[in-house]
Amino acid sequence: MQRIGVFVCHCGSNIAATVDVKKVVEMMKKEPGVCHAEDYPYMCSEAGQMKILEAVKEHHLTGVVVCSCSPRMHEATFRKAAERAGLNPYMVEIANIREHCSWIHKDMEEATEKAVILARAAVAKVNLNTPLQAGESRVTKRALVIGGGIAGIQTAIDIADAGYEVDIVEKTPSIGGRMSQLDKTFPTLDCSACILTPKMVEAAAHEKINIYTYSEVDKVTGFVGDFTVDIRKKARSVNSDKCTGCGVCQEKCPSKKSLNEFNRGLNTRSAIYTPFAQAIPNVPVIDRDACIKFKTGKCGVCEKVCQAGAIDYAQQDEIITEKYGAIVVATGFDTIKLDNYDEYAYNQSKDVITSLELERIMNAAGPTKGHLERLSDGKAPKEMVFIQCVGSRCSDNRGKSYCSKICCMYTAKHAMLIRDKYPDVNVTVFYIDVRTPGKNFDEFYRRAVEEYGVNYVKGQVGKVAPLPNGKLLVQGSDLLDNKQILKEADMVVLATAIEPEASVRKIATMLTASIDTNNFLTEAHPKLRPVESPTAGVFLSGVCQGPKDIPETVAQAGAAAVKAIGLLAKDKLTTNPCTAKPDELLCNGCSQCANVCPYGAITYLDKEVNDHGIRETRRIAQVNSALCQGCGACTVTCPSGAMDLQGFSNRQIIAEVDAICR
Amino acid sequence: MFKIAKNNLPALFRKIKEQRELYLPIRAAEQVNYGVYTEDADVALETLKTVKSPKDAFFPQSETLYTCNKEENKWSITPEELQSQEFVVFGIKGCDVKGIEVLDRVFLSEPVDTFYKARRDHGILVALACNEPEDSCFCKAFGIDCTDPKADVATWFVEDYLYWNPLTDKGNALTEAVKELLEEADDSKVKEQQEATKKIVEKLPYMSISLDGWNGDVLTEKFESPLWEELYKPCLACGTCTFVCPTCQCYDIKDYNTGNGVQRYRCWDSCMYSDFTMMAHGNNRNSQMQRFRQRFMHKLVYFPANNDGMYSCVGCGRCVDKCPSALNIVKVIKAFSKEGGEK
Amino acid sequence: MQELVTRAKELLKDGTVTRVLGWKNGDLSYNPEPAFFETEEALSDFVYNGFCGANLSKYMIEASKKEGKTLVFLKPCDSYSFNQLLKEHRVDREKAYIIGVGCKGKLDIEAIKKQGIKGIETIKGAEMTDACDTLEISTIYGDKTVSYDDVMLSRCYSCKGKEHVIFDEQMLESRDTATKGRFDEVEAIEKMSPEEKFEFFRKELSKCIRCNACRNVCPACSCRKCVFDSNKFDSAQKANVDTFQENMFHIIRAFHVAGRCTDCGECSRVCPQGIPLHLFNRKFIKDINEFYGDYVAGEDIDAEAPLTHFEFTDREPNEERG
Amino acid sequence: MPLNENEFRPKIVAFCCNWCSYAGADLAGSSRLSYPADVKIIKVPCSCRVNPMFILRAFEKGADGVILCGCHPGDCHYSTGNYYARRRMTLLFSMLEYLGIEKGRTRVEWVSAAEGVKFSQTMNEFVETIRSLGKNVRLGDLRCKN
Repeated sequence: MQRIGVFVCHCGSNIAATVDVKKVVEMMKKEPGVCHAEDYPYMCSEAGQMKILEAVKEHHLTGVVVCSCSPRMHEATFRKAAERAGLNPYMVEIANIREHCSWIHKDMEEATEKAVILARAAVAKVNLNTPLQAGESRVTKRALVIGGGIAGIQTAIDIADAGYEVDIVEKTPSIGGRMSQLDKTFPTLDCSACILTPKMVEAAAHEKINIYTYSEVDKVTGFVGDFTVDIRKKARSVNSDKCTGCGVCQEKCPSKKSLNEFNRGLNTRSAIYTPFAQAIPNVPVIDRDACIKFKTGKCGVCEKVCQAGAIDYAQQDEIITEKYGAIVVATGFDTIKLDNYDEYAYNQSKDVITSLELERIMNAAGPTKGHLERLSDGKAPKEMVFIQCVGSRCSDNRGKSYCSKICCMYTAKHAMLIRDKYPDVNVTVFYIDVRTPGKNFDEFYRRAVEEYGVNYVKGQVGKVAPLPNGKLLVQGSDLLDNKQILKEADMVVLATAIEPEASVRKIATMLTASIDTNNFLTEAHPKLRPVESPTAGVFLSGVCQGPKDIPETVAQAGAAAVKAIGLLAKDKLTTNPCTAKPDELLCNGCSQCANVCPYGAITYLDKEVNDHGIRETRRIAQVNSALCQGCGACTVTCPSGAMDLQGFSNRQIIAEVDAICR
Repeated sequence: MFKIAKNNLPALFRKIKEQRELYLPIRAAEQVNYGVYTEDADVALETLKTVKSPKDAFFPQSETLYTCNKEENKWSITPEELQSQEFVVFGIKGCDVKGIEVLDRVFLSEPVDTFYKARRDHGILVALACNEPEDSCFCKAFGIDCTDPKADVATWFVEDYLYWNPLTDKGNALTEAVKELLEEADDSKVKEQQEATKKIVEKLPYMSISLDGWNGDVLTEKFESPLWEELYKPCLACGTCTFVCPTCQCYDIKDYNTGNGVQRYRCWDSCMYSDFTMMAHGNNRNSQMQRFRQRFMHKLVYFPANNDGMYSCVGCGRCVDKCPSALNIVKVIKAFSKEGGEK
Repeated sequence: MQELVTRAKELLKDGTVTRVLGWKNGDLSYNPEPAFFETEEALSDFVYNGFCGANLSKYMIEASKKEGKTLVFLKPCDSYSFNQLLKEHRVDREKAYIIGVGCKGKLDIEAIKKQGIKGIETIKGAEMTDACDTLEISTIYGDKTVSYDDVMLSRCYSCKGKEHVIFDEQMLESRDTATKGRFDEVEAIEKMSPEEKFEFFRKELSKCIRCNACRNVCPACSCRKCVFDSNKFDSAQKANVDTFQENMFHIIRAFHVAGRCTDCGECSRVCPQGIPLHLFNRKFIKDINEFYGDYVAGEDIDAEAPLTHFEFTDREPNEERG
Repeated sequence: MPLNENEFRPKIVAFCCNWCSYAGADLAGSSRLSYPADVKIIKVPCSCRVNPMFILRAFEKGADGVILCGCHPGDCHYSTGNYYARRRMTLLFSMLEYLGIEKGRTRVEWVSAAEGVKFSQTMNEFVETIRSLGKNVRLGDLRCKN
């Protein structure tokens, strides 16, 4: 039996004007377990807290109920006060008789009656409270960043600058990501490579940063502060230590017909390749599917021409196992497949391209060396049509329901750059809305319209049809003038929706990080914890969390880094003691709890038990209290009641129910 | 001896009910159990075996003993009132009458169970002889004559009449109360039927079972028999056999939290349950084999050893009918008979 | 049936299995019991006929703890239970050698007796070699015949199929016994007014004697210790003074097995008071099918169980049934 | 509202999740948005903590209505808790309806921390529904012994 003290706060007149606090005190004295009750004008004041301290000493209290404002206000205050008095802080419960009572009821009798019942429920709960100890777990002072685009690079640099080791895992042969494929960036029209390359070099040169390119995360175990990750370094077939990056192998490679991924498949590359000139590391990889040596066993040209002797056909995938305290996901995006959008003739005509393809065409290192020309016949276009929201803001199931956010701005950029460089080209943009919320964004868009004479048409394009003359017939509507538009265009550019990189799903599963229906990673809280995953120790950087442009990505990358640094700076983590706890003798080992745990906190162990004299090995649930956040989903799934939640146990909640219904 | 026409029975029931609560077999949701007689009750007196035995009338499945209540910091304890009104249990078969005799041995010996005694003192048993015993019946093995039940009143259904024969003072008092509905009768028809029924009894499949080998000092021999290890295996550890049994008398005492105190009640318990006689240190029978053995050893060895050789099985056959795994006391008896040589 | 014995003896002899789990002849013509056989001689008592209704899958929990393999005979519907237990890690596939046996519909002795048949001496026509259309019953009150299809367990009339979902080998032919939709009874209740529903269930539940047979026979109710036996919820196991406890028991029991119940029908078979307990489980199965898509517990051990899974677009609890 | 001896005062238990609905109730309080005192709130970490046994227990002990409030689907603090709660309650409520229990006695509402108004309105409506249904006799009475 507990010895409970009940403290009823007046909150000035906030409570006392509506609730007869004296009566609550008198009624509480009759409750089982209560051996002291008093009221005070301001329990949260130092003097009020002293009341608790004194009463604990005088009456040898083991539990405390404070009838006051919401626990969201002062639960922590009173727990600390109890701790000062030598009690376990979790022996305190709050009866919320202000927000849930005095402030919403006018009649004193009624409010007093309710206050008594709320206090009674709190007393009933405290009677079953047990002291809880916050646990501790260690923190490995090393971070893993998954993805080597601008988000991953920036996060890694920020974490490394704070003095922590960081590993970047990038699945392609070079870091740089999507940003390295861009030509110019809005709204300043900086050259993308010019601002990205220094960042890449900085990351590569940073003594605290270790980059694994052409590598993937294979397996993740552990939990916040103590993850263990297997990284698969795919066989490059080139010894990175020996390679000088001279590029001769690529020149001499006889297999040159592989689609160039970096140029979005608009041209081809050799079987041994670096994706782009500024690649980091500047070490090629052999595409074993394309390599003649690997396909037929004959060839070996690259090995012969390599002065450094770096070619290593026998190289195997290598698994590196490393421990991390924090993991940042920065897996980025890709454009959606356009198979569902036959009306735009993307698959029929080479002159219908995505905006990202246009970036490559506009880029000096691209398939056309930066000349704007039709891919079908190499002719310079005169009439260009941009179609917005291809697959974005889609109400049917063909595309994405969300706004891809960046398209309005990059289309304005493209239109402006084309009009600037090729003033004879007419540019028409079909749009649903033009969305330019961002610093200098609307000004930028207006310049495109006003200074560069880009023709913006509010309306959607119903069909793009290749014509026998090689042109494209664009059929659209102008909603403002309410008329149909038929336009012959030389090129059509589709502002294709972006979606999270396909590999993110597998990564999210490994991390037990939740993912939404669009494969974007979910935030711990959409407003207040936007760069954290609900899974402790996992942070989100860049487009893997939601569509965003470069400055937003960089900002979020920094924010994610700060969150990771905040974690790594700690030597030990204090864990929430209100976690799930299985009764090992009742556990069936059925795995249902593990199936609903959003944090992967439940694992199973074959364990020897002594169940009242019956000794046997059983499959038993184990809760990792460092991972468990205390939601309680497992407790309801457990049919035998083996799984219970400390601080909100079945019997505690039932005691509250009973007290209220009494 | 008296008799009353079958079609006049509702009048008899109404008449009894005027002064005394009446319990008799009632069909509800397709099952027949003893229940309180009401005008619209579907009385099923012809039923040979109710699902539950009539022991509820004296030893209810659950009954409150007393209630503790805390008010204004003061505790009050209110004992439950004892039975003080007379009541009638109508239609009880020979085996079940014997079952109540078994319960009497337990509850009326020192220390006397006051709740049980009050009910026994106020209860009048009107027994009904069997005339179409069934395949699961084996009362004869326990020396019970199902054609001649010994209760406060014995009755027989013969043709269109219920024959009525008071045997005790209580029976006479009840007869007196309903006399206006009864007519005098001679017992020749009853005797005729008794003979016929006895012939049927001889043909029942369980007629051959014998309790030889269960009497005398057999405790150690039976307790240590390896047969139990085989016999118990299909047992699901449910309480069906216990709860339909007319003689099982184990109960548990529990407290129900009323919010302001507790209601202390007792309820039937089953030795088949894993928490039967659970104590702080655990359970003294922690395997189902031990619990299974306990049930039958109690019925056939321990109880008779303490009660002048009276077995605490009456051969009603309810466990034979109801066990989900088709286990029952007959299979146990037969298994041991086989062991000691084919009987 | 003899081929089952022959096969079992072979498997015992060649050491594939160390014991056999099947059914053993009873002492009446209709009460065979589940049994373990450890020797070839013991198999002389083996039986498999129309009265072998018991689902043996739950016994495999204990058998999985023993040394060596157990040969178990599973009827089509029992194989779902075994699979579900496998999904929940309660049985060990490596410890089981499963012979999927055919089923011609299982008989309900209560239904036979309800036809006014008593004093049964012998019953003919319930063997697997029989056509299973007519039972010839000799009783001490004379000989009777009864149509096999009139006296089956209620579950057999809405049999969910004669396919085994897990087995090592299959033996004996099955017979299609389904004549009713699985959810006909549930639908009939759903159509009742609230008052009628309430009356129906009150009458049925009032019979409950809390013997726990339904729970203890249920392969889904395989908890080491039931919540109603522990103090975790302050819920008394035994008959309580407060009469609501019994309702709670049946509702919660059905809830705990929702998405796990394979509808084997054992609960209704064993209830001494004939409470149609499957109506609770089937209601949940029907709701799950309607709300979250068809799901058959035990069919696929890798399938996402409906209550440990969700869709963003799931219906709201307050929504009226459309 | 003054207490009136004859008036039916239902007992209503409201389970509120800590992160959204309990905060929503706090906001209703600080905004002085009244609702009947019949409603008593029990704080749970998440709607997925609410076991059907708690709800039946409340009815067993004489509650006339039980309402469960949680974060809006998609906004769960634990990301998925309310989705599980939604399925569980959907099935439980459907079962209670199947048993002939008035559907109105149980309810689930998603109330965010910002929805003080919705919290108050929800409680007002729910109490009104329960008052019109009257005292809960059926649930306590489903098993009636002789």
